[in-house]
Amino acid sequence: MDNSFQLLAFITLLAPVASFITVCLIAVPNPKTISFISIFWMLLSFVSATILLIAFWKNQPLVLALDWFIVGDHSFSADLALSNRSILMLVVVAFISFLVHLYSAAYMEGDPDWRRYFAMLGFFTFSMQGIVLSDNLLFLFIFWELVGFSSYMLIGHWTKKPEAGRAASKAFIMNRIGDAGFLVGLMIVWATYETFSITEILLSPTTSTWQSAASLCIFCGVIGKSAQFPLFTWLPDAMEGPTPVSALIHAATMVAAGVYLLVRMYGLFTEDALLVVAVTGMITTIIGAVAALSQYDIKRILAYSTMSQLGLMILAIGMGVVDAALLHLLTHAFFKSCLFLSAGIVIHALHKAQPAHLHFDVQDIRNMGGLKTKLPTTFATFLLSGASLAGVPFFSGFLSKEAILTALVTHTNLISLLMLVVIISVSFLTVLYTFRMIWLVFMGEARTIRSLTPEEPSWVMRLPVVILALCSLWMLVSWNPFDFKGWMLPPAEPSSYAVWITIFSVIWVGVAVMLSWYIFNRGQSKTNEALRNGFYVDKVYGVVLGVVISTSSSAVSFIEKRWIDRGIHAMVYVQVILAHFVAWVDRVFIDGTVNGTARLAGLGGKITRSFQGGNIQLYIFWAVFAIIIFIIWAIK
Amino acid sequence: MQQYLLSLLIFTPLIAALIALFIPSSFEKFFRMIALVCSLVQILVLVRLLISYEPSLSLQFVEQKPWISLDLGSWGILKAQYFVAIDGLNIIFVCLAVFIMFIAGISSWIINKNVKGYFVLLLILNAAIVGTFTALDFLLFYLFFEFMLLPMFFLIGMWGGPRSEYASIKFFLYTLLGSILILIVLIGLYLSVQDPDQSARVVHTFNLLQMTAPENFIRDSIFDPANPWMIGSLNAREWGFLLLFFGFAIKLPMVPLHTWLPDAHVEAPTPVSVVLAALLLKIGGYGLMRIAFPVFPEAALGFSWLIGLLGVISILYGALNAMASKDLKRLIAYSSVSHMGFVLLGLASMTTEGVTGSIYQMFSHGIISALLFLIAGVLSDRTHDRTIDHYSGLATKMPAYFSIVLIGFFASMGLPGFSGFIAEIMVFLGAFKSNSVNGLIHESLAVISTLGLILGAGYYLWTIQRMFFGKFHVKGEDKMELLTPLSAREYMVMVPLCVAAFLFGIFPQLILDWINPYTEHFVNTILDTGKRLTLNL
Amino acid sequence: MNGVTILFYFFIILAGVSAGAIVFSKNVFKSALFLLVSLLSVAALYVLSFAEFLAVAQILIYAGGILVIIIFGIMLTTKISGRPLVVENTHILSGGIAGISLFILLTRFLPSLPSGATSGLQPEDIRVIGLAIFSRYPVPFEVAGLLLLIALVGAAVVTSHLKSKA
Amino acid sequence: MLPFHYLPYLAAFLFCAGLIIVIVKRNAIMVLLGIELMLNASNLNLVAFNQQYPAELHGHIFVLFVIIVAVSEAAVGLAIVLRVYQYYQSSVPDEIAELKG
Amino acid sequence: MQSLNEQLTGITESFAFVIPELVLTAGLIVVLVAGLFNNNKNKLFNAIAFLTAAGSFILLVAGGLQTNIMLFNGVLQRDGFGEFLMLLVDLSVGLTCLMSIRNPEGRHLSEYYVLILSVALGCHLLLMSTNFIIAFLSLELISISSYVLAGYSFNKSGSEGSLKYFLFGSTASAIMLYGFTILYGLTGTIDFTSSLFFDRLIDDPSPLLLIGGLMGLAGFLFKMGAAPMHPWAPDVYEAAPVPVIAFLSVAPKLAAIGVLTKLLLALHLFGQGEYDWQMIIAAVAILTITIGNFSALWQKNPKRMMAYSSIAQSGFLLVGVAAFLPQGIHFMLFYAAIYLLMNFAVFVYLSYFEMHGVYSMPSFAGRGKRFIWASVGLTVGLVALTGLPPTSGFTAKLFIFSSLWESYQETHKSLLLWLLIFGLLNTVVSLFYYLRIPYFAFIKAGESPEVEKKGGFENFLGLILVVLIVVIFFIPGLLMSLINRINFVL
Repeated sequence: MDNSFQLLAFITLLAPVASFITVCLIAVPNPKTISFISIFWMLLSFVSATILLIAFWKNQPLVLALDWFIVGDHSFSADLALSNRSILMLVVVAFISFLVHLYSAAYMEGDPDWRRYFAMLGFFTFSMQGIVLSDNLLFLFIFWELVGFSSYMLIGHWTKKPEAGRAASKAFIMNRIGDAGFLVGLMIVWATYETFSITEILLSPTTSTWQSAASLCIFCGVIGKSAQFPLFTWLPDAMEGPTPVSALIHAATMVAAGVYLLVRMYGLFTEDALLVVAVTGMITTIIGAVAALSQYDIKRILAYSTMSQLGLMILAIGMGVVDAALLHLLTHAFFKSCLFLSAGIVIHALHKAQPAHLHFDVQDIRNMGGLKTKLPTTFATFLLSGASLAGVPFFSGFLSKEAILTALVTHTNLISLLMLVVIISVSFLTVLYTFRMIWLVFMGEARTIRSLTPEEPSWVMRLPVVILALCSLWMLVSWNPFDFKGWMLPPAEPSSYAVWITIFSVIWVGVAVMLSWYIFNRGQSKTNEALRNGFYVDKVYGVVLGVVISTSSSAVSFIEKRWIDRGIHAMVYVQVILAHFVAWVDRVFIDGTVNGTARLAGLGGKITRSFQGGNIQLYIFWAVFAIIIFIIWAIK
Repeated sequence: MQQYLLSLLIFTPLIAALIALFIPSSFEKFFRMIALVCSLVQILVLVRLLISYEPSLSLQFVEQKPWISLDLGSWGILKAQYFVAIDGLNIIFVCLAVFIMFIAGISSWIINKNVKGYFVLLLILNAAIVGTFTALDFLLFYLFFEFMLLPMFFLIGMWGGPRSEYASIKFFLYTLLGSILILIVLIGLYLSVQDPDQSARVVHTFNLLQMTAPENFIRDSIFDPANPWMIGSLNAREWGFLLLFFGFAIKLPMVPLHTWLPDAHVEAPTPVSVVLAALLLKIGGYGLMRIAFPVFPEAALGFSWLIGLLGVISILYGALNAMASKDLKRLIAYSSVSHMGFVLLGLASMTTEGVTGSIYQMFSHGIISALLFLIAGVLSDRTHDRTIDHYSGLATKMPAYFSIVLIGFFASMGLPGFSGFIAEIMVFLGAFKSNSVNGLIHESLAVISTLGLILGAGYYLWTIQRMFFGKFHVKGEDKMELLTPLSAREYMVMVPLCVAAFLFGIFPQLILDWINPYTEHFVNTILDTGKRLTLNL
Repeated sequence: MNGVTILFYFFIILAGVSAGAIVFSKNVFKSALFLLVSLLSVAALYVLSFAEFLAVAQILIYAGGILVIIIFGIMLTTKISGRPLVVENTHILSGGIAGISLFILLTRFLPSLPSGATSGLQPEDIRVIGLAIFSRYPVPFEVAGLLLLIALVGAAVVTSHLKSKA
Repeated sequence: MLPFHYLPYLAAFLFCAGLIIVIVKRNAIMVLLGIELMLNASNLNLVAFNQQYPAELHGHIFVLFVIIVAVSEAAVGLAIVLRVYQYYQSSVPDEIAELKG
Repeated sequence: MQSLNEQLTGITESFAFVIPELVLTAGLIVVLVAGLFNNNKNKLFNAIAFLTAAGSFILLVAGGLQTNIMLFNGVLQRDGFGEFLMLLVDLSVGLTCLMSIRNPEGRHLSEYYVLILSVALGCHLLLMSTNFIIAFLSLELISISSYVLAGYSFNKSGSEGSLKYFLFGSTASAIMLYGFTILYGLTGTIDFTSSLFFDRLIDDPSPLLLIGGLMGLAGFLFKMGAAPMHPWAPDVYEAAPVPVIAFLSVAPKLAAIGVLTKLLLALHLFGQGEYDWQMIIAAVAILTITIGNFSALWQKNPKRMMAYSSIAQSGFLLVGVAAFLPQGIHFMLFYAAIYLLMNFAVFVYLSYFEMHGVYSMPSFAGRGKRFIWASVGLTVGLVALTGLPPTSGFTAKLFIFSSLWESYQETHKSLLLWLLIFGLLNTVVSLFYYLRIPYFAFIKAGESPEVEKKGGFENFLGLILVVLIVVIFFIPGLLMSLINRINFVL
């Protein structure tokens, strides 16, 4: 039995590598063939992952021991951990990756660097699956970094765009900053436990201060990878990459890796560390939600939304709600990638329809509008997944959020109350920006693009989106649309709050939907004068919300742009200045000392030489003088 | 046959150089061929050697022939030997040397000025490098060590760039200064050490293995571990260690003794840069491990804080300087400074992980820096312009080159999957662990040095961003056409390096198998002997 | 203090004064004459020190030989008609420092010489000197001869080319 | 008994005077004079010291050889001075200084 | 006191032991007389001089360097130490003759060889002297011949160099003589190896010993070209013909260091004296090495540079003496032998380059490729002077500093450690100027005028020397075993 698990795990893990290698090495000029090959490998990976899941489900966790290398008497292993969680994640990654490959085959058509794209996509999938499977922190760290690398390559895929390069570098460096922390965590773990095996680490009882330090350091890695405060600014910028990449990496998988790591290492985290985690998640989720409201770029809205949702998950983990967070991670993976891919279709369609003379930003939602009729399938998928994001009942997002809320309500301390309030308000904001987006993109009148006739793309692109949209429904989690305890979560003790929370959630979402309807409908359609005047409360809400939200969001965005980004820029500047200064010191002092010494030696030479003016009598004088000095020195 | 393999390895290039010397200088092709043939012969010999190499503590392929045996009257007998052997430390350096010289030989085909002289010097350099790595007699080591200087001086000076004169002299002076420091200790050591095998008369020996045993020191000699002299506030053994340390650190190079390196690299022709970065720098680290640490273990332990500190300073300082560099080769040179800082940090920790990391780092840096200099060479050979800001958008023009650059740069910044990662992570683990295991260096050193990783990513990515992203453009209009795709020869030299960097990143055990017994023994010996000697004082 | 002692002091002072006069004299010719006086005074001191043979040699070779050569040289190198026989001083400070400090140093420590224990030296027996030269010191004697020969050859070489060039 | 112990002082004086002449005078011939004076001082020393060691006449014999050397030196020296004079029309060492670093 | 008869017997018996010197004298006279008949046969005179030197050399070798005997009633002393240096002197005479085979401007008349042979003879005598008189006389013999030889280019600068050499040399010998007289006054003997000398100085330590000793050493330091008596060297070297400076930079230097060693050991009084001569000589060595190396830095004329180099090398020779150990003296002899080879190698090549119109450092530019063998040979010579492997210059430096180290171990004098460090660091400085010629020759671009290549003989001679330099590095036993046979009693 173990052997077959092992085989399946290897097939799942290595099929993407095979994709990477074949795409890299086999010189096929035809892009179609390349995409076909890589899609095939992904399918294989997905299928074997699914078989593994079915076969393994509810088995005891299993560690596949693999020795990697030995230093001294320490062995560094490359163990793989098979558990429900990891295999579930594996399936999700393989599945979304497969769909994204499929989607990309159409989306990236005509791109000159076709091969590099698919190669890196395969490589990314491999790395991500590595993170999911590995049972060794060092091994995990390796995939962790590799994921960052492939993210770099994919963000910077369009090398002709300088911004792409900048965004890619930014993403990688910010990840590196987090990873440096992670690395320190690794050092601490090594020095404390002398092993990297996660299973062993979690089993060993240590409560030293090192444990807090180690967990916080590992959390640094999470902050970088999952775009948490304060290292989140790379994520919106990373939208410079191709949209399928954003869907795969910056929505579904890579950024979720941080959350997954937290879940994985949860046992290591001490109370204090968890508090830090929760507060970080809280800050991030607020910033993300507010910022998403003020964006015009469709992908950036989604990026901030992702950030916010990730913050939510991390907050939940910080509060000890691990399973619910993981559930939200899964549902989020589906609906957010669906949103991205749908947005990609919109962009793609607009880009194709865009006439050569008329150049506008195809990602700006102010330029869109009224696409409902032109792109009906996309509208439907967007609506479905958007609803899931907003937490509308009958969608997966509703259930997973409810799971978090339910778990939080059972806690009764002050902090969890605060967190509860935060989550509730954030989910309100989520509804707001989701509907704002849907409204501006699909509803109303076509604005800039009135004359354009964007068309739905081929089924190759639509199929994955539709599949993902279907996955945003409640069935993914459980058969009962109001009970999150489906097949994934272990049955918990029944909570008396659960029903109330469900009801509250439904009402709350409903209020939010209605409010947003008002705001954005009124804001964009100026025809209905009476209606606007009729609702003074509306007006007040509008003003209050308008002022509060727009000010605060612009303030946050300002802060982000001005302070955090600027701060990092400033850090970069300081660093560059420091570097120049050091270079100057190097040139002038250290080098200068050497040159100076040479010069001094030369000077010494000149002095000794000046005794040699060619005048023999002076020579004699110096000689005699030296003898006299010698005599005096020796006599003393 | 087997017992002459090492000599064959050392003397093949010398014989080749001798043959080349007698060929008229108009046969330019011939010199390339003879260098190639020589490298191939060396590779064959090396393969033969590796087949019979067994990873263990014992010396293998030992050749021990009397060389100098001078009767010094009342002082006894001075004995130097032709003593070469392979053990767990130098096996990988010998492999590296043969491999890199092969690469350098092929990439030297671009040299078209005074080809004969160039290849003769390169072959001599080859012999000297292999000799340095295999010699176990201090005098022999020193001979080969110094023997490298002059060929290198001329290679930089005669075939280098516009400021090559300055650079070559600077190189020579710095390294000679280092070797003088070593020479002082060499004199003191051989006078203090006697061969234990001969008891009839005092036999002063240069045998490095015998120098490492404290009981071989003559009683009350200056370096006598039982009773070393005080000179100023330090004892003679500490002085001896410091002299050796700084002597080798110049070669390494270590901040603040590194300034020869950027100049030498910037001015040297590409293959020479490759040899310089990949092999000559390693001799510094090799010397520390072969001589400075084992001979003066207690001083080494006593100064480990200094070594670690200087290592960290080198890491950060080199990285910051790399960031400020406008010249691609200078950037790579400073990155070398940064990377070699890890060697010091790992050594200072004196843990199995740290020392393994140091050795691995040297090996890995040998491969990666060679690749990086070849990368820089591709541009400078085409346009003679290495200023980073003068290029943009190269990725679209030279996609294959871009891929290799990515491999090189990411390998150098320690991306997992490449050999540099294994090395650096081992150094980090060792350095951090050190305080709790043997209390040599503080954890903060390891933590601070992780900044080096961030900075490393910073300067490499910034460079990629400036040179490869955006619209294709090269300053100087006529230079746009010069950027032709990579030639087959360039592939031939760079791809093996990429593969090697990758291979040893994925399968570190390939190398660790060889060095594991050695490092473990090394660490234990240094710690044990060092502590014992410290207690004696 | 008898007459001989007075003579002794007189010659000491004469030798010293004339040597000092050379230092301060600006005329080459006069300097040469002062040197002659000094050398003769020293010769007289030799006589008083029971070294008659040396005194004779001093007068003959130094005063006679060397000084003649020098005066000859002065005449050859200084155009008597054109330029006066004046000699300038240079590096006075350096010369003064070197000379005076050396003198102070010497006189400071000269008293530590083993002094005046015996003075059994008798009026010189030339035979003793002759015997010593040919029994004890034949080698220096031969070398001195060779030295003179070489000096001759050397001077000839130097001046012979002089003629051909000049 | 004559105060022979004053002779070394005279010798020292002569020597230093000779040295000053050698350094100070701007004429090669004067320098020669100075050297002769220095040699003479040594001679005087030898004679004076020989008073202390009357058993053997080392000092006196030494003086003889010194005189011979002085003669040879003077001969060769003057020859050289004459040669220089031919080239430089000068016997001033200051002016004969073309050779310098 | 021996009887007259005994003395005369001693003299007649002594002649059997000075045959090399007699051969030299005879050769000298034959050349001189031959020159009287026809003074234009350079080759003939050269051959005679060469054979004379060779004869003396062979006789010395045949003697086996084993003698240790007092000759001529204690006036001369012949020992292995001196004989080894004599060998080197004879070797340098032979090499100088080989370098002088070419006879530009018909310079090399019989007198030239007479003077060279007289220098050699003077060196021999100096190395045998135990006695102030003979030391002074033989030193003067060397000096007077050297003054004339220094002017042998017979031009303006030659005469200037000659004059400077003469003025400085005469002053130096006057100072030395004065020092000797003081030593005589202190001891009552002119034999500095005698027990009387030792006893008197032990009994009656006086500061005058220091003054007299230093002034006495000054003359030898002058001959060695060591500080502070070095300033004549550059001017003389610049002006004189190359074979002459090659000769003058070796033979008198080695003779002087030989006798200096003996005198120093006598003054040192086996370490029982009041004054520490080891410190003094170490200070002199530091000064010499430093002045030599630093002054050489900016020289443009290769001959002038070599002058400073030879000053610095004197300093290194003195290091061997400063160790005050039997082994140090042995190593000093080793160094002396290597120094001879290195110096002659460099000068042979310099004369080769002068033949092709290269007189200054910058004019070496671009010559490296045209005169590849000569340039490489010159480079090896210069590298050997620097003291880098794989040349025996390194071995020599290693040995000489080893002895210093050992001496430091025995005496704990920190000045010796400073000398060690300073001396070795000076090697780095010396590299600056030693590498200038190869630097110009190989690295500096410059056009090399098409000149007819000549001087194959010089090239060959240089090659032999260079090969020797390298071979001795690998097999130092060749030379060291010879030196080890010398039984030198301190």
